[in-house]
Amino acid sequence: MMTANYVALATVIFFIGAAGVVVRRNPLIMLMSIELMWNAANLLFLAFARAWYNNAGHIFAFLVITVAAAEAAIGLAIVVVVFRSRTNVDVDEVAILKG
Amino acid sequence: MTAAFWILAVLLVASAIAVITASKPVYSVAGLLAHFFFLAITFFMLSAEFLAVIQLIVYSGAILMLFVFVIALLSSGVAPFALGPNRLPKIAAPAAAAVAVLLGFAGYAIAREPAITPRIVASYAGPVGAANVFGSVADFGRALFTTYLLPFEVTAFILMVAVIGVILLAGESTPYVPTRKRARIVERQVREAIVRAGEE
Amino acid sequence: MSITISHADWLAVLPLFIVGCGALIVLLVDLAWPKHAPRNVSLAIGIAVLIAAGAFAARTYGINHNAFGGGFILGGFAVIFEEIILLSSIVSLALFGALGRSDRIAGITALILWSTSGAMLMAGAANLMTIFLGLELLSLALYCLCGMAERKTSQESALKYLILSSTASGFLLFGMALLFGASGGVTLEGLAVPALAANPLYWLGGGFFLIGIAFKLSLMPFHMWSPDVYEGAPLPVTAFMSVVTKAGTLAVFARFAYSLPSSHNLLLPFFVIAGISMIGGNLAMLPQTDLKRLLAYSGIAQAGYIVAALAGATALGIRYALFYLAVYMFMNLGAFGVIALLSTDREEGAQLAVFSGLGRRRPALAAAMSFFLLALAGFPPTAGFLGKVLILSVNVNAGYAWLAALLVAGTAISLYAYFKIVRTMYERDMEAPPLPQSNAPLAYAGVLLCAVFVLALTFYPLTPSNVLPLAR
Amino acid sequence: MMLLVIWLLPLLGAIVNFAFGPQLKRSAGIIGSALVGVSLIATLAEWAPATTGAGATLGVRQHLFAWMPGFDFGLLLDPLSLIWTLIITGVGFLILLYSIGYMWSDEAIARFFAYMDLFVFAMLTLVLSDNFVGLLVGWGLVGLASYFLIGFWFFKPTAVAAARKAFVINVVGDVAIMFAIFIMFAKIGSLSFSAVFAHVPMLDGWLFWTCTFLFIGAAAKSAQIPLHTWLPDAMEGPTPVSALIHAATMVTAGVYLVARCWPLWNASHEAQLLVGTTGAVTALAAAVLGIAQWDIKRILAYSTMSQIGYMIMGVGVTAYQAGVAHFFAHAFFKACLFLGAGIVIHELADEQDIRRMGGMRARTPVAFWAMFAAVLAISGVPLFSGFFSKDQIIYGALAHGHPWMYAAGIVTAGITTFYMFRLFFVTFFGTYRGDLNPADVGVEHPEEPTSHEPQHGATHPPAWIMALPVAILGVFSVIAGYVMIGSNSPWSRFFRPVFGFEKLPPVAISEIWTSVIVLVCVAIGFAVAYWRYATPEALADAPARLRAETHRMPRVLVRLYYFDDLIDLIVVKPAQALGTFFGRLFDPMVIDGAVRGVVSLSDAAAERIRDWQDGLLRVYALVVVAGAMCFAIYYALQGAAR
Amino acid sequence: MVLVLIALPLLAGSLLLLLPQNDRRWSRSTGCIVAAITFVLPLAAGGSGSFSAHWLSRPFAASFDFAWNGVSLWLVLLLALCTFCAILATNMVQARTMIALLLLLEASMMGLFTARDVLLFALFWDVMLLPPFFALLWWGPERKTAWRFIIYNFSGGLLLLLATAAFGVLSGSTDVIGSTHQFAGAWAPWIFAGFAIAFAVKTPLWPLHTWMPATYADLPPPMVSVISAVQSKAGLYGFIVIALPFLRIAMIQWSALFVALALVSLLYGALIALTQSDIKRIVAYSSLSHLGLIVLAIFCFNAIAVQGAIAYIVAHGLFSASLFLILGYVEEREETRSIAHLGGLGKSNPKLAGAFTIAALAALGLPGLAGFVGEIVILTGVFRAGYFWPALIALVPIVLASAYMLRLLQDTINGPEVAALPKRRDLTVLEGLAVAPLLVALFVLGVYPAMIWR
Repeated sequence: MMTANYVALATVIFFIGAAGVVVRRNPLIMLMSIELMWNAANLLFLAFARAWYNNAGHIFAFLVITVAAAEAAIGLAIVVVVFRSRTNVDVDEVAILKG
Repeated sequence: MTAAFWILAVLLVASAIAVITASKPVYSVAGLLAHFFFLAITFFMLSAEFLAVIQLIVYSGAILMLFVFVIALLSSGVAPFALGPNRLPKIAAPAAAAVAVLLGFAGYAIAREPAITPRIVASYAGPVGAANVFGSVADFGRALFTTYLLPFEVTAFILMVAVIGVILLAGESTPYVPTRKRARIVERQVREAIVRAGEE
Repeated sequence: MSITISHADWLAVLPLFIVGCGALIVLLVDLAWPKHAPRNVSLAIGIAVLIAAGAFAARTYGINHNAFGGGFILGGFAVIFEEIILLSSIVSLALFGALGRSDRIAGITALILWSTSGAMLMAGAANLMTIFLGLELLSLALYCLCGMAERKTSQESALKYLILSSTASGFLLFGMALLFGASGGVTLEGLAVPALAANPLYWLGGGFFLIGIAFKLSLMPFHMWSPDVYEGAPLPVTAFMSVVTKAGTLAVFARFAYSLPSSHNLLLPFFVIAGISMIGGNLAMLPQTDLKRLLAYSGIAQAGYIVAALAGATALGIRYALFYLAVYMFMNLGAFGVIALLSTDREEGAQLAVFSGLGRRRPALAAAMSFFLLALAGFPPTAGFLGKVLILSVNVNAGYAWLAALLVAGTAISLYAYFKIVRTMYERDMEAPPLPQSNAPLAYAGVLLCAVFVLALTFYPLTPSNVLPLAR
Repeated sequence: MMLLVIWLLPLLGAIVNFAFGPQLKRSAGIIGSALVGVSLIATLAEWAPATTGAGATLGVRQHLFAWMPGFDFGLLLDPLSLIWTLIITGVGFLILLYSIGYMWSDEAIARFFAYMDLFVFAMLTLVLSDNFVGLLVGWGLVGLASYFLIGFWFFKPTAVAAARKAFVINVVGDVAIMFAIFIMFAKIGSLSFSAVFAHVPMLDGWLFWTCTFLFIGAAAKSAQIPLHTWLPDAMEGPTPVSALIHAATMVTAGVYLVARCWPLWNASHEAQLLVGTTGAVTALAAAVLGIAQWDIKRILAYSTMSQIGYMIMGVGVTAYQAGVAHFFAHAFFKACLFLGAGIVIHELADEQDIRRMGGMRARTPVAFWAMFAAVLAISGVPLFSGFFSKDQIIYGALAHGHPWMYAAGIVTAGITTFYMFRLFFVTFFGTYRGDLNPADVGVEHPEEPTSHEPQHGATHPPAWIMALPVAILGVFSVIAGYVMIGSNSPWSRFFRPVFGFEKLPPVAISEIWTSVIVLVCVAIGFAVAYWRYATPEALADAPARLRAETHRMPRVLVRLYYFDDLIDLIVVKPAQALGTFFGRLFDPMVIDGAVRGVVSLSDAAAERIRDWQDGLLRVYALVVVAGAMCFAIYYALQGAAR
Repeated sequence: MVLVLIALPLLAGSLLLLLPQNDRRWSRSTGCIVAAITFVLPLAAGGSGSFSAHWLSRPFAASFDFAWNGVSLWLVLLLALCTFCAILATNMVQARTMIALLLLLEASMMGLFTARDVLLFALFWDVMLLPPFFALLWWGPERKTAWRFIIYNFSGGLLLLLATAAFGVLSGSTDVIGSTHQFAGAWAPWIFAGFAIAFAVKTPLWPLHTWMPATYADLPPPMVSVISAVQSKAGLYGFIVIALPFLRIAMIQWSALFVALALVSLLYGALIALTQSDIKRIVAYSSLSHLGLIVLAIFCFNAIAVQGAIAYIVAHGLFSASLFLILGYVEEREETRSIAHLGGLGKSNPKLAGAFTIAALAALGLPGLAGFVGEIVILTGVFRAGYFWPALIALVPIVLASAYMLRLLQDTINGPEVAALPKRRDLTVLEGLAVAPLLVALFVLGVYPAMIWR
């Protein structure tokens, strides 16, 4: 019974993260929302690991955290490079490529 | 047990919403920190002690600190965040509705209590924290370095890529000169300065 | 439940690690050089490493081995994909010889080698974990590579690619988690249990997993990122990305599709969006004036064709998907090669204005470009024609006639778009600015190699025979 | 072998004249006419074998080659084709001789003789072939030759238009014969005359249609009523052309065709009725039109139409011998008339309107006497050839049960006499009106004479070269009839093996009484003509009378029964209207419109896709999430359904 | 030996591209020699020569199978002759490029007519579209015609591709031209539809013809003479060699529709030709009408009609090639194509007028020339196959043909000399030589056509 609750909780957090990416215009908030999505997935992995008593979920969660770290690093580096020379940190400003 | 879950669930959702609705990025970082903390507690409930600790140390400790530094870097002397026309087309409202619909589905799928028949893989089950028990660090370590060695090796490459990538992206374009050589260059420059001073 | 890692397992993954460590060698050599290793040295080392990995991979063609407990399945399928990925990264490095900043070349070569190893991992991955890691290794390297050119648009493309791709990876992860929950294990083999069809987690998980895959293949609704990123990124990176990401993702999708029991209605939406992207991709090509953006949309359509070949999970389907992917690689890289030869370090020759009246000023290059465009349009003397015929016949056979019809309609529209470029090249009275004479022997060799293969494959179609089984 | 000589010599003449035309100049005429002469002699040599044998072995046969089973070619000379060959080569030779003089001053003389020889060769192909396809090939080539010759002075727009009209109507005839050939080939399987005529019953239901379509071909060629409009315009060509083609030979090809296919006509009564009626109607209508004309050649053209109407009526009512007899006689006196007219026109420097002639008796005596004999012959005055053959036809019509055709024949004989003598008196009697002001003779818009440049160093042709042929033809037009006198005349014995003997049942009015009635009509015709044009006071104020007659001429006759306007209205205008509609409107609008529609549709769709790609990162994210949403909903539904 | 037929022009064509742009002497002589060889070779080799190499085995067996016999022999000879004459007649500015294109066109169509494998046929079907497309691009006055040409024909090619794939999959092998394998199943009508539409676009048949007049009018004379003479026969050749033997059942079901379409194109082409003002478009619409007759012959399933069709294919090839070359000369001399401004050419250039007359007479089906033979045998076969009314209706365009052909002929060469037109020299020896073989062939086939059906 407990696993079902965890699945519901993870789905809710996942879609809050997705909404965050879509709604917010600040790139940092977007990156944080992406972190939220990934953590929701992590939670789901651990919930199912607990249900199946299979520690593959733990390993997967650990890997997700590593990759999230790398991705956050590169993400922030790109954000810094892009917005270093701009006045306001707004993703809608970054729209040269179109058509 | 379930009461704790519900409290944590409410707290988790609240902190997540706080992250995306905060007006200033610092508040959203705080929200995220709270979120990670509650997650760590949940992980403990799910008998994943190692992961809980990693969550606290790596995620909150390292990645969040990165965010704080960048926020500091970008906000110094810069106009407030997120001003300017909100150019998202009018579709935002229906998108939100869609999210709501899906949440409903998630609930529906859950309510039907999927027939998860746990197949006991690990032969042992025991209280949280005991050695060699499911979820313990020893068990985690053994799995990581025997069954899932290939993923572990690949993470090495991933981190390497992150490091090199960041340097290339954001690093200054001055070339890296080894220390001893640099010392000799400085000496030469000093000598030349003296000789030039001498001539004048 | 621990498995023993034998010598054969490491041999299976050897090409992967050769490429990974090769990147380190490049960096070390650059470090040892006084100022910066000259462009050709880093590229030469990189290409040498790739060729060595290619040789190792070719040696293991015959052996079928399930390494790392299902983590990496060595077999005809994996080797062919590795060869395709290695070949395209070799050509991309060759294109770097023609343009790009020379001070960062070592770092760029290393990143390209790492993304190649990530793609090779995806080629052989048979469990969710290896798929995820391969995908992320490939993508992370590409995020950085996209930002390498000095132009503002390249940084913008890197930002867009990162955020959108991470969101998609989020969906992929969520899907994997649900699949893990449904099947209890991470291996694709575990998903082959027919009883799973009754489990809603399996359906939702499969759905989210396919969303991640569809995003990476830039099929229609999830394609928004590719035109901007292809245009923003430096040319060799675009060339690399257009082939390698598709190759790796297709390998993963093929294993996933061929391992599912009754996969029809789980994959149906995927083939529907493949059909839509065939038509939409070709339509979107019509008004384009920038060649990289045009090739992006053409990539969307071509991805649709290859996915169409896999419809119905037939044995022949996988062979012709592989054949068409190989032909697509040569066509695409050839076209990018020609653009590279027309561009200088400062600005890239991807604008249509550069191509107007090319037939008169650079007849050889114009002929090569027309040949590649004809191949992309599926005109007869080229392997594109044969590839399309094979896909059509497989579709008709597998009962997906509606996909075949969409393919034909898409090809008709694509003809109109590709021939616009051919027309501007052979326009009569266009006076155009004089063109720089770029003297990168590597790039010329790359273009020539592609042209020879596109013509030869028409008459000697090498469709590999022992490609199955996949998930075991 | 001799057949090949007869057949191919004119072709040789044509090729030689065509290839070496410019060098030959006037000697081209000599070569051309000599070759036709040799061909004439060869025909005479073949007289004996051509008339021996009976039924299938009648005449001389010569197999050529075969295209396909059922399409084989060969030559056949039997009494019927012998008569036609004789006229073609005989009268042809005389006319060629005459045209040496006539075309003496024209610088394209070589080309003229090349075309004339080509015509003779084509006519021989038509007449000598032993199957329908050979006949059709001859039919087409004859049309081509007449097109070349009518349009010989191609710098004259009217000649060019007339040539095109003649050729198109001719093709209508070709096409009709083609359809008949389809029927015969489908039903009988072979196209040679012997095979077709041996299996006539096999045609059963289609017999009438075969005869009808064959007759449409004949009508087009012999200028019968619905398809006759090209003949008067064909007078644009040089006069010898009109003489040879539009009087003696080509226009009678229709009569030859019906005569050759007599077994078909014998078997189908309705076909006989059709052909007979058309012949009679044409004879009558053409005669009436003849009255209304003032151009000397157009009068002769309408008289030819009328006489051929007689012949068609003759063969139509299965009086084949009578029809062929009238053809035989008509060839001579009509050629003589045309050549005489040619001399007159030549004398008056191409003036063709009889109102501006008059008093030509003194200036062209040879023409006067020869034409006098011919006019008597054509009117059917006894002792002249026309009398015998025309009476046989008229009587034949009655004998075969067509009383009203009998009446039409008699009336036409009268009218023929009137307009022939009208022409004769106005042209040759009275004083020369050429130098008067054309208006007061009734000529509104005088046609300026065609300026075909006389050759520099204008040497004159030998005087006899034009006079001799006319004289010979005049003599023949008198004596030609004697061979047909009586019921067992040499003529009927000559044709007995071809058409077989047919005992005519006794009829209300005997043959002698028919001749008497015809003579009465002829006399009436002559009297009216004499009273209007030849009395001394008529001759005195001829100009005033002619002007009055021109104004009083009824419009329907002047506009030639509005036939030309009718054809123009029914056929030419709609075709052009349809053509312009399809060409200008339908093609570019409808079909191309559809393609342009598809192309613009795809461009519009492309624009839509481009609008969505507006560069905003969050829009892309939204599309990704929305797409994922649809996927998720589908899979959730699937999952829930399980 | 067959490969020489294809490889030689291909090689020569591509080698010529190395010569300087408007070199005329060298490129023309090599072009003529190559075209002459391709003409003599099949004759010397007698009835048949063949070559075959393995190509595909998996979804369906396909191989590079070339051979020629019967119909394709005549089309190969026609192609070689027309190319020879076209190369002789090329004296425009970029002669070398045009001659190279002509040779490449010949190579591709040689491949098409000798292919014994349906997939190979489809391959060459698309390749042969390239030379005219590039010719339209370089010489065509407006780009729109190049577009319309390539879109119409290539979409047809695509349908052909789909039908070939289905053909191969269902019958196991596409290397079948010459063998007999009937298609019955549910798929037969669809496969036939694919083939039929592709062939109808190429022929062209009525609703799909709008690309043809503009293309024929805009292409330079040497190229259009080969295209109108031979490429338009690819569709008919397809019907005879692929559709008739394999898809007979489906074809019989749909024959009523195609007979109707053939009749419509017959009348439609003739009527428009009556009122066109551009001389090239008159001949273009006339060939729409003539080809409609051949389609009618094919869809009567009568042996005689098909034999007539083959004769008429060769005849039409000859006279449309000579007509377009001659119109090219007229346009070259008078710089105008509208019939209203032309006239009186016969006076100053009699040789040109003579050649024009012979070609026009052959076109309108004068007995004694090649056109008539085809027409009469076809219509006899059509009538014998039971189609009475179509045979009768098909006669009307023959009458219209004489009307518009004479209008074209007389308005250009007869009539008084138009003062505005400059007086140009008559046909040069070279131009005469370019047209002579075609006219001689018209006479020979007109007098003795049995050699086609031997």
